[in-house]
Amino acid sequence: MAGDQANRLTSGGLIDRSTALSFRFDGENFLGFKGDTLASALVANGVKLVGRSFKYHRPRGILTAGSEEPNALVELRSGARREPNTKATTAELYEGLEAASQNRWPSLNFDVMSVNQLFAPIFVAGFYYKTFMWPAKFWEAIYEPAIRRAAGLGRAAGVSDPDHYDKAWAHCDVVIVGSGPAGLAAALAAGRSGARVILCEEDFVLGGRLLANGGTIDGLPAAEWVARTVAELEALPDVRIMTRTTLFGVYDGGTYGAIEHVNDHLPVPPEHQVRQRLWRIVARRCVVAAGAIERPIVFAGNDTPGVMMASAMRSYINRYAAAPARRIALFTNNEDGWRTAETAIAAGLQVAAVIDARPDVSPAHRSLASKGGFPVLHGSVSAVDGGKTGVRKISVSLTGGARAEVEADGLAVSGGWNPAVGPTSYHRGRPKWRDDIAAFVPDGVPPGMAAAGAANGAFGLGACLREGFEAGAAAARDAGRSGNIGSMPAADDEIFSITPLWHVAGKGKAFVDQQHDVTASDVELAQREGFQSVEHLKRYTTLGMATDQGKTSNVAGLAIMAAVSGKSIPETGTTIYRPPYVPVAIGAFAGHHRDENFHATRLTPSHHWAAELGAVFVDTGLWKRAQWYPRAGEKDWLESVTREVKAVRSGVGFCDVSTLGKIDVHGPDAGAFLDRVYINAFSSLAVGKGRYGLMLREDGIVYDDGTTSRLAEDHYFLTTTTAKAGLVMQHLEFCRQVLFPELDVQLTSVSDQWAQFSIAGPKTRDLLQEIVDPAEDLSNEGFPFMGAREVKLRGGLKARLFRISFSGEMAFEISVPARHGEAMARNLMIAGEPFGVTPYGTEALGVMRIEKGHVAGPELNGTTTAGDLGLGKMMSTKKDFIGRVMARREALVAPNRQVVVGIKPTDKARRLRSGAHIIPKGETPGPENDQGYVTSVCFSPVLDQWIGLGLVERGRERIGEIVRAHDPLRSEDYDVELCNSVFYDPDGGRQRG
Amino acid sequence: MKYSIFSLARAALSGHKNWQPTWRDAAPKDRYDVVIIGGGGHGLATAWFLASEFGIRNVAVLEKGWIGSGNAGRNTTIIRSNYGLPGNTGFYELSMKLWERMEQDLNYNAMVSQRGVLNLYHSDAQRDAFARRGNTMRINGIDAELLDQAALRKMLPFLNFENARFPIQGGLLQRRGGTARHDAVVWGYAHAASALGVDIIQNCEVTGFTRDANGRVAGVETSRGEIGAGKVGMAVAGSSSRVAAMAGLRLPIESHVLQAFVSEAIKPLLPNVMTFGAGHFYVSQSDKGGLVFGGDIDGYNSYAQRGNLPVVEDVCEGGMALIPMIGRVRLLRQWGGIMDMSMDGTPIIDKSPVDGLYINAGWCYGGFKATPGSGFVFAHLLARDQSHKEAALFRLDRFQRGAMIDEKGQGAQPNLH
Amino acid sequence: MRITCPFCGERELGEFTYLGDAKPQRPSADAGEDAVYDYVYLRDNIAGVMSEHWYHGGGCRAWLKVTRNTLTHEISAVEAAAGAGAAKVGA
Amino acid sequence: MAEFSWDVRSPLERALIAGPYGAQGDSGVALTEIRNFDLVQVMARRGKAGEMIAAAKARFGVAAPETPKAIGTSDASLIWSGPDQFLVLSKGGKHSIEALAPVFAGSASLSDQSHARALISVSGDKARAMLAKLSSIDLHSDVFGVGAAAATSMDHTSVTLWRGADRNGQAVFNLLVFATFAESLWHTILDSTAEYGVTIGHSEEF
Repeated sequence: MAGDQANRLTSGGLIDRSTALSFRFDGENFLGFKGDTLASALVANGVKLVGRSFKYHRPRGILTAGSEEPNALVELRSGARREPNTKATTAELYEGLEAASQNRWPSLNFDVMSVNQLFAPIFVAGFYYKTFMWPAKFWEAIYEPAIRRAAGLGRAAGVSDPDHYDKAWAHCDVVIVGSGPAGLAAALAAGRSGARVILCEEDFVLGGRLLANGGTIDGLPAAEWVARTVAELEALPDVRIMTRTTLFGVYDGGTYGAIEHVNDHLPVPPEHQVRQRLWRIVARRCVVAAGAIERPIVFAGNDTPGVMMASAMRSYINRYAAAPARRIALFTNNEDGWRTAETAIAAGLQVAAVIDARPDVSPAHRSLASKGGFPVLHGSVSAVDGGKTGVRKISVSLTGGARAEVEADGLAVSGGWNPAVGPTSYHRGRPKWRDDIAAFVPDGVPPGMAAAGAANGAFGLGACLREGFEAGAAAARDAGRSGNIGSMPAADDEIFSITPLWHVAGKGKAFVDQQHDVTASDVELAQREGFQSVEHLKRYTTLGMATDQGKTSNVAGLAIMAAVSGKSIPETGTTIYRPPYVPVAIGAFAGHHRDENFHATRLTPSHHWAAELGAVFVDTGLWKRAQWYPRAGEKDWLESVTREVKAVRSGVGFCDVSTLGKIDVHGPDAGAFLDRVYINAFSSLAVGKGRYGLMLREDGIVYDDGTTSRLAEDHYFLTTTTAKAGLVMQHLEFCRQVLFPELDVQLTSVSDQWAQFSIAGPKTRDLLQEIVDPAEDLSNEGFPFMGAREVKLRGGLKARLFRISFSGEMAFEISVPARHGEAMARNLMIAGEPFGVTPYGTEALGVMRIEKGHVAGPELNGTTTAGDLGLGKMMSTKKDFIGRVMARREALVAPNRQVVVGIKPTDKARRLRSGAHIIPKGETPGPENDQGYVTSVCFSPVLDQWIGLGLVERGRERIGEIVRAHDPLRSEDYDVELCNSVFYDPDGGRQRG
Repeated sequence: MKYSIFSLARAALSGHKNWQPTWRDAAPKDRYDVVIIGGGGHGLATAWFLASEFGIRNVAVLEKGWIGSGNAGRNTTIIRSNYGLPGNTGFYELSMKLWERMEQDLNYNAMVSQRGVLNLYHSDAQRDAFARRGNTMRINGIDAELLDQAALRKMLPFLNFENARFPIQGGLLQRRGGTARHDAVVWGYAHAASALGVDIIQNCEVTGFTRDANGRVAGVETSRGEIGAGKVGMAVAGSSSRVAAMAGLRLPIESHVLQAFVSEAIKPLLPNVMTFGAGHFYVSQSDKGGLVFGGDIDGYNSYAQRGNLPVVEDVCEGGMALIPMIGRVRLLRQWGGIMDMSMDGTPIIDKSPVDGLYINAGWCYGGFKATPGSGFVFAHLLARDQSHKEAALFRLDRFQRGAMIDEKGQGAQPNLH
Repeated sequence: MRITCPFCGERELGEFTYLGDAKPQRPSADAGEDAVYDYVYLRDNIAGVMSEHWYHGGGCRAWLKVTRNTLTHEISAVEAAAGAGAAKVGA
Repeated sequence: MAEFSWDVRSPLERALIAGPYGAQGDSGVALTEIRNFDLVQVMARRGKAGEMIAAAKARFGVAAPETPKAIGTSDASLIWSGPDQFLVLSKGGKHSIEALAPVFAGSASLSDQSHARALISVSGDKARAMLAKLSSIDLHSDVFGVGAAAATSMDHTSVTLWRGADRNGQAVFNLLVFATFAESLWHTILDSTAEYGVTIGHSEEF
């Protein structure tokens, strides 16, 4: 019956029996207790079949009790919160938990895809490289879709993740990974010394292996020692214990990545809280006390539900009071495995037999066996009879050749222990082999890191405490902390004797990587086919590439590989260990930066005023800029923009241009400095005047442009394009600090200090006279074209006024301190009312610049020279400047370069589009006659037709020529005329008037 | 042994005991007509084309580790020919055409999957740049389509159209683009080249060049002894500067880390290859089910083959901004490869200033898609001493002449390409 | 990676921008095209200890010369650019 | 002739809503925007750092900070902002750029930043926990004591951060953020703070 917890032991465990939690697995209702994982609750309820394997869809149960689990993967939660591939062994139980098995159809019990097992003789490692090649087009149409559907594990939600994530920084002297005996001892030593300590534990309970094993430390039962130790640590002000937190990566400079599962133990995160938090922990030292992972032995049928790691079985029995089986057999090659027999007996479970692959068994265990009434069989498990209902019978090959059979409903396996060498190997250090424990231990650890306890190959409890305490003390000392560390916790060391056994030959599939269905014969096949490097083995068979990252399979795989190739295990070597230590949700890495918060947003000083007016905004880098200001009745953007342009050209308009980069260039050598960064001269510029400047990169290509004005002898005000503002500042600082440090010049960004507006149109002066103090002379004589100076406004506010024009009209730019920016926009509207003032956006700005033939972003594309832009004459020949020499290279001054030219369709009704290519008339388009392309287009209200600029081969020599605008992407092809790029007022009379 | 479903079925009957090695693990001979340094995709493809197209079979490929251990085995497996500048456009299309027949050429299933490569745009300026590029492709006979937002909503409804910081406006789609199984490309070329007599020599590190009396390269010194060569070609992207330095050359190349990422395997979610236009993120889903994705390079010179955390965050931020349904999908592995970042973002395939030494380098992070094309034109250069016409602009002296091929317009700043 | 800015102290990577090898020196105005080509394009691309330009743009805006091992990312020295701050250089 | 008002608007005027925000109960963080201040960047000319410091001493009675520190005087704060440069933060025009120009003539270049920044003060039990989400700087009291300052970044945006005098036994952190980023950063701050409960306000006083 569902929910009866038939396999729950009547006493013991770290579960809260007073808090029952109901949950659903594959639609069936169950009960568990607070303190359970989904896996332990399933064990308690006698559920053995939990999943299907990747390739053969074989029935699988629960193998482990931790994050190394290859089999018990579920889809946790439902709807938008569905989490595929969640390990039941780490999912904390909560009220109402919903989980479903995956990679099966229609049900876990009856999975049609298990038909794949019939094809298993063909579906060997790498079979797909040898077939599915004919006919070629069948791959995308038939084979691949079928393979894709069959592959994969769980299903992602398919809709936007509704939860929030954030990220944070933490700083400490010592970060400790793991809260087992070594980790706690390390924290004690470091904490007592006065160090700032962070202890990360991936579990929701502290204690590590002590939770499953018990033991005695300092004369106390392990649980009491843990409680006492935690209390002491919590009382230290600079020790921070982080449970549900996995340290997943080790990065340069003592930076560690960790993931905190803040609210994964709840159905839904509480309001204002995140699901998970990504930590970047900056630590002077790191102690890895992450323990070791018990490894399986590969034998036929080792994937049968009910076959479980021996330590996991202890964990279920001792920590969760859940019996994975009633009659347990144990298969071990080491002393530690025997603990499971002891645990089973203590819990009142039956031990069917212990199969020990070693020649000798200790007298203590012999007497345990005789007291417990079970046989000790010397030999190996050669097959398991079971299937989806779980283990029934175990075949044993006895040493000497005889066979035996054991009836049991559970088989505990211990093949020894692998230290968790992931974190210690993320800087490409290769672990080294130790024969005495038949395992790899850390070597070449990252700077500042030390491993301690089982993670370092010290498996005895006493050794763990000792190594942990010493490592914690050393780490604190290295971080400069020297407080009294008190006495070291002590415990006895158990004996660890192991006779390596990796693979038991036998009939039937013996799995190395259970999740990826990689068998021992796949490893042999890879070897036979020449995939002899461990990396080739991994890639060819996919061994170790599943969601468990090979935690239980890698070492066995390479041991079998070594045996087949006749090399030793250390000669065979390991693959490279890579972060993250456990899979981490992509959402957690993104944190807050998603949706509208993906990147910051910059607002201009008049933003809220423009928004009130109903402006449409466009993203320009991080900026939101008013693109146009629609009015009631206007049918589309073009009508609005055309109105704005006409209003400027016939009256007056204004536009917020505060997004331009603005830099104060101060100092006695400011002019000399600008001479070196611009291609034209600035030291000769008179105070009170501005000049258009062009900057090159050192490779001679145009970098940026803008107007720079001289406000005082030793003060220039430089502007950059919106796009390059930050980069130009960086470049100028490089010039100042690195290239020309002898120049006395100071640079400050004042981009945010000034709200700047362009005011343009024949009535500009009329409007401005309403704004500025009547004493200011704005006449052509008093304020000539390219003049620049501070003025007083009505009401006394000071502003900077620049007579520059991007639109080609009589125009000024006016700057006021930014907090007055919104008032300036409002005042321009009030003062301009009699003149029909019209605010205009970036589209109208763009139209007018194209009409005037001014180059902008599409022409300054990082591949054009000053000559290409028609600005070659600006290059001074009297001074050195950045880019001067490289700009002279032959291909950059070749006569056939694509240069800026005006373009207009011969049919005035035709719309011109950017990105159309220019092909000579009468020729078939091809790479040999692709002569350029249209860079910028607009509908010109003045000319009443679409016009544009383009980069066209020898364009300036071909004015008047009719060519084709070829636009196959949009199925267009039409005649255009190459023309002067200045469409409007070519002699510039209007802007000077 | 020819690979097919029939040979597989036959092998199954004998428990797969009779398969031969996919390629011969050769020991070095004293001399070869051509020695290729680098047993990655490019080196092996070069050897195969030398043997199959140009009739030069006395060829050795020297690999310091195991074949495919460099960038061939560490990339996001994307293939495409959607380039916009002369030099690149034709070359990558040549390569694409070779992808389209690779499996039949090699008798090896490299899982070339033409599922489409889509570059998203988020602004008018980006659309215009894509229009220019797409038209270049079309003029060169390459498929390209410019899609608007409505078309994308229909095709990929899960993209963030609703509350994006930089709304998606449309995309440039090359349907013939897609992915290929990177390791299988390496093994396929090794398999086919070996069958034609090419010696593939692993664990053989080149430590120097030998020269004849005229200064011409006469062979290489290796960890397995000296090997004579009529010509030596280097295809060691990531280590080009180090190998070239042995011949006394400095290159316009810097080595940088590029990270790539794979998620846990999930059921089919993403139909094609996508690149985010407002951040650093590109993604596809492998046949096994993992999301394979990447972003920008870490940004500084490095040979460490491992990445930093800020870039992982940056890439995942891009991923979440574009496809918010991947939030609960878990990142399974991150790794870092060494990129040969050239000074204009474009490769170099040319004779070197040292007689007898030929360079194939500077692939930035675009080397995988170039594998067959690179092999073909490099074999052409080695066999005929003349650039193939589709590689004629990949010259080493283009920087001296000012004839850069700079798709991104970033100039001589490798970490920006 | 963390860089110890001589002005700000140890800071995380995100505050810095990389430029590249600090060894090439900008040639004098009359050095000629080959010298400038070499400066702009050719790199030693050292596998080992290298002196590099980094910009503390997310901090004090100083340009730094960082000595870093490109094989291990270990940083052995950081100094300010000659002209950082108000340092007086040359005549 | 139209009458103009040149009233000022803080860059946070729209975004800031005074009162409680986020989790209910005792708020863990207090956020206060300080409005209308004078802020002048002072950068020494080449070889004149000593003169600049002397000039500051003459003006303010304290030496200008030469390391990342903020030094308070009776009517101004001098906040380190980079090598051989600092910011003068004050109110009421006494230390405006016009007033300071003669003080530093010849020794330093001045640039008015009064309108370029918004000033946010953060305090409360959870101030450090909240700032840990935004700042990579170690704000532990032993490391970042009263008067410590940093030119740093939050959310990829430049920020000048310093610790003011403790208030009611609690640390106070001040952030000068760029004006055009202020609203965006403000929302990020609120998102980071919501779980602790926030009290939001603004003030004309430091």
